[in-house]
Amino acid sequence: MTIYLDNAATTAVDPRVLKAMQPYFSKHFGNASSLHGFGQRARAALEDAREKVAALIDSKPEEIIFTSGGTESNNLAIKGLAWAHPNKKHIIISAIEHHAVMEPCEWLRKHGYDITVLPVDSYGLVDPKAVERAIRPDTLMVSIMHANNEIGTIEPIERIGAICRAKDVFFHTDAVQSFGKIPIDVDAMHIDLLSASSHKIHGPKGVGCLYVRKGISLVPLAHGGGHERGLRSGTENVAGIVGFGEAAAIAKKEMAADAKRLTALRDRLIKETLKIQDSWLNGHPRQRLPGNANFGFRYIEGEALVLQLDMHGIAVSTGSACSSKSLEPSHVLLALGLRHEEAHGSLRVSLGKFNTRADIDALLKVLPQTVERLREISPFKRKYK
Amino acid sequence: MTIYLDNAATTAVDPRVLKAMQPYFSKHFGNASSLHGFGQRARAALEDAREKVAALIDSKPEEIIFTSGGTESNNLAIKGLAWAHPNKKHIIISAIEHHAVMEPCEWLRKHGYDITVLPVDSYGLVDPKAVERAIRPDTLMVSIMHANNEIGTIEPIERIGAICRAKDVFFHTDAVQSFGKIPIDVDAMHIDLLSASSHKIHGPKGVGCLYVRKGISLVPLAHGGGHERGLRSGTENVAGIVGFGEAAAIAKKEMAADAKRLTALRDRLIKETLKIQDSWLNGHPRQRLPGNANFGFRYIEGEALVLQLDMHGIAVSTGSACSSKSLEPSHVLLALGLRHEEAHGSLRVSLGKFNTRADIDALLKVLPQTVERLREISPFKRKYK
Amino acid sequence: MTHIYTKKVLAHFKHPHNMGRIAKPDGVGRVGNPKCGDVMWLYLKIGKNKQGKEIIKDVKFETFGCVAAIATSSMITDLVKGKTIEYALGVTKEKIVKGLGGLPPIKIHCSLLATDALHEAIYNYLKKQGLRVPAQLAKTHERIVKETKVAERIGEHLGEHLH
Amino acid sequence: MTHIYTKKVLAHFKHPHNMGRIAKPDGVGRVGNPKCGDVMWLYLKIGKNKQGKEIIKDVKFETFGCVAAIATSSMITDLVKGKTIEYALGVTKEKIVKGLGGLPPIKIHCSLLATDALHEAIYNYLKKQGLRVPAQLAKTHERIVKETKVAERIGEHLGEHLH
Ligand SMILES: Cc1ncc(COP(=O)(O)O)c(C=O)c1O
Ligand SMILES: Cc1ncc(COP(=O)(O)O)c(C=O)c1O
Repeated sequence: MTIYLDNAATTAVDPRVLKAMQPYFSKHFGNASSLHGFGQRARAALEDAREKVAALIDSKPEEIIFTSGGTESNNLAIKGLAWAHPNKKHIIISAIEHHAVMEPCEWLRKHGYDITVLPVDSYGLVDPKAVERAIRPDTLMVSIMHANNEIGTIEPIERIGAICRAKDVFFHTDAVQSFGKIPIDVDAMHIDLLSASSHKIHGPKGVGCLYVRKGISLVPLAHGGGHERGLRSGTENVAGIVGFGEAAAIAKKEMAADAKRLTALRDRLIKETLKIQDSWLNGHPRQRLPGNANFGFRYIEGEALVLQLDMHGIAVSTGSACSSKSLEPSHVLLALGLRHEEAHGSLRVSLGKFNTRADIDALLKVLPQTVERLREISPFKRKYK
Repeated sequence: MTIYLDNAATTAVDPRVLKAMQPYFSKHFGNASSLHGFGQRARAALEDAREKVAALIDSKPEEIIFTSGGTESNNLAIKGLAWAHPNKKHIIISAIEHHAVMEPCEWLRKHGYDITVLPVDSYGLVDPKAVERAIRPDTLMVSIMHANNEIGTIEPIERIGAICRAKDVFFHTDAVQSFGKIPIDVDAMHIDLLSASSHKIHGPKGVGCLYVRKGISLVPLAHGGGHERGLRSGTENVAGIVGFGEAAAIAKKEMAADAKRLTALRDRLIKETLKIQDSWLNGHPRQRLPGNANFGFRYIEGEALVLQLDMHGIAVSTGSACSSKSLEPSHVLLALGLRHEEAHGSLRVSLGKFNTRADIDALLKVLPQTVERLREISPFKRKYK
Repeated sequence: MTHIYTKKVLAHFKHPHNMGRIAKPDGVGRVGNPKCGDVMWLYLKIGKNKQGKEIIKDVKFETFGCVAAIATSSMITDLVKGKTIEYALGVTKEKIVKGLGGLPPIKIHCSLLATDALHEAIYNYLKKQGLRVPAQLAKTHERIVKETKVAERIGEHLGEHLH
Repeated sequence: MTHIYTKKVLAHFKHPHNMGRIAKPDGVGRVGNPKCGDVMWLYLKIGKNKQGKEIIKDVKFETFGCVAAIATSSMITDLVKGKTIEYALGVTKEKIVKGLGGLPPIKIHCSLLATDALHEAIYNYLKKQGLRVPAQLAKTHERIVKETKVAERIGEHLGEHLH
């Protein structure tokens, strides 16, 4: 059996979620815009899911816009807000945002926008005071992620949100990694727009949402039949949305207990892994997602480590240059101040609700020898011996 | 039991499709970008589905970009092409395009684009010569749908495609209704971009694709991790795409036989329905989708007809003003030259592969009395008696 | 199950109350909705109650329109049957919507069609009897006449004349 | 199953051939990939064949890099072991890629690292022996020296010096 420890990349659909989805494929398969029974049943299911998703972040259901995932939500938040408010052309983000925030901003930059990229400290924390200083009269929005997907660091978004509210600037947060994992309250945190994705919380892929605070206007990415209050046209993915709703409902119930259990597992994993020579932890030691651990190993390369572990039946990931579609190593690790070659040997272990202590033990059993083996191949091995 | 005759709105997922999807929710649930076995298995499934979808339109697999559905595909084709070729600012469409083509064009119009909307004849046919006349030196693209979603009329797109190719103008076709129903060959038809949607061919909702002829550059709607050759970022909806692929493979095998059978059912339905006094057929008598029939009934209103039939356990639809989110009746019916009040009483019956002769008979049994009953309520009834 | 229409709307639509025409009506209201092309005709039979006040003894309707148009037509007849004219003039579209347990926002205009038809029928009765037309009702009548041009055009196309 | 890597790449990665170092090498090539920071060291033991031609009697490598870097390292040692120097200089990156059954496009550069390391090792051997360096090889050496500055920086940070 293979052990899956890559829950930050995606998660297995919870059997309870799949069960909730099943009737909506071939039985209650109507188009939610249709007037007849099939359509009205689909519409009811959509609205039920909307309530469940809203409940997880303490928003009103009508403030939830269903999308195809986190990437679309981020694009809609950023471009949609930019198009709707063309008089303000300055956006503030952090250096460790996900590509799905970075790239839309880069694109806007080409179209005359000024993008301020705030640095982070060595733990990956954004300084709220730096946000405050960066806000200008022409600032449209601040987009700072809630928790980082690679290093798990949780940003002080309630403070950042308060600053944005005081300065009358829109605040968007990419909560794809935190949604359903740690508590979110859009009012208490002064969030105007929030992105979430179903497949990170044991829901199906291809569904996500954007929370849009009442009264905020956006220009849609997808124009058409006027679905989702005109902000996201296209026949709604009913089964997918039902699954997302169910996953959100389960998360609401089980989040606290899961977080507690996973934090303990994570801390054990960190403690044991750091016994390996020339290893370190990336990200904040405590202010991090319950399921996230990210290690650096000197003298070895991340992709090779991932594949070695895969050969041992353990699925993990890396922010290594060589694993991705570009040749650059993780911009997140570089932003922490790691050197190119330090960023090279990173290993992300991300736990999900289906992981057990046995999974951690299995990883801990093979990790030291795997690191060792790769160091054997490396020309730099003599240094550490 | 309820009889579903609204397959142009959406279709039931074929049990064979659902079966193909099942393993990709909780078992082979990996992120297709991941290096480990879970990820690589997901990637293999994606590429397999891409081949199946490509085979249905005789394209190369790498020319297929998976999206969240027909609406997104249309938006990506139109806006994506416009952004990538900003020097040409004229677009030609027909008066009967779907909202998912109309609305992106309307939006571009607000941003300085000139949109020519070509009229159609009383059957809903676009005149290829009119397309030719409308092309100008600054014409970026022509977007004419393959088959209309309301009246089923099939446009002469191979001739339109040939004209566009000769005039060196991009040709996009919204094939959401025709894909998998009638043959498509992107080369023979000179198609540069083609939109399709899974849920119209007994695949799951929330998946679609855009065919993009090799060498054509587009600017993505969703920027991010660079998925789908950088044209559509976001974690791929693996289960959904697998389902779409399976639906496409089934369509390829069964299209010819289904079309023949449905055409016969449709023609019987048309013949019998037109025996009702003051009724007529909207759209072309022969050059129409196998499963589509669209009727007009004088003196009554479409939404009321749909709900009455729903109470009889029959699911159909209307292009009536009152059924939609706007108060305007169907722009398609108006474009045929129907008057406001004639467009009011339309009924669309759209057959799918799971419909039988018994379904048609059931409709034919209740339709005359339902029409009669609504005419009873109408103040105009005395005229026709 | 959440339906775009409430159970009450669907019940009225399925079995409309007071549907049809009155042979020799004391008042007729014929209105068309300029927004969506719906048409409603409303017939009144007027009588007196024990206090000698004019009441709506009978009321019937004919409607060409959507589910909401038919349901609001049925609803208004329920609300005014047996009631005094004074009371009937006080029935608002809000009251109809409430009676139906709500309407989708885009359908609210249908309930205006129903009150308009009723007001027109009462106006028609008062005029025919040579009775005093309240100022408010006269104003409503003027607005409707203007708007009804659209409905008239529809009536012509359908082969009937509204007035 | 379609993997980003071919079966052959994965096999070489799993069990690299000729991994390690040679105690007293006749030639050493030390190169770094400026694009992604991979580093490869290649050791040669030179001998003579029956015809008296110089051959690569033994070859070993050490690599700091991704799966493709390790697999191409292993592959090139297979391709040149026992072969003449002349032959070895003719081994192209295309040949390595082909030998591995293909590489993902973005990983093609890894195969250049392998040929570079081999060329450097041969250059190092020829220089040490005072033998004639072919013009093409001299040019390759110059390019590598320039590029290797990056790798050197990496080596320093990792606590080793490349040269
Ligand atoms: C922080 C963050 N933002 C955005 C995304 C994109 O979400 P999706 O994969 O649903 O498009 C991800 C995951 O990939 C993420 O981790
Ligand atoms: C012709 C046509 N184009 C586009 C669409 C939109 O497709 P989707 O519902 O997948 O967004 C539809 C169906 O709704 C359609 O019939």
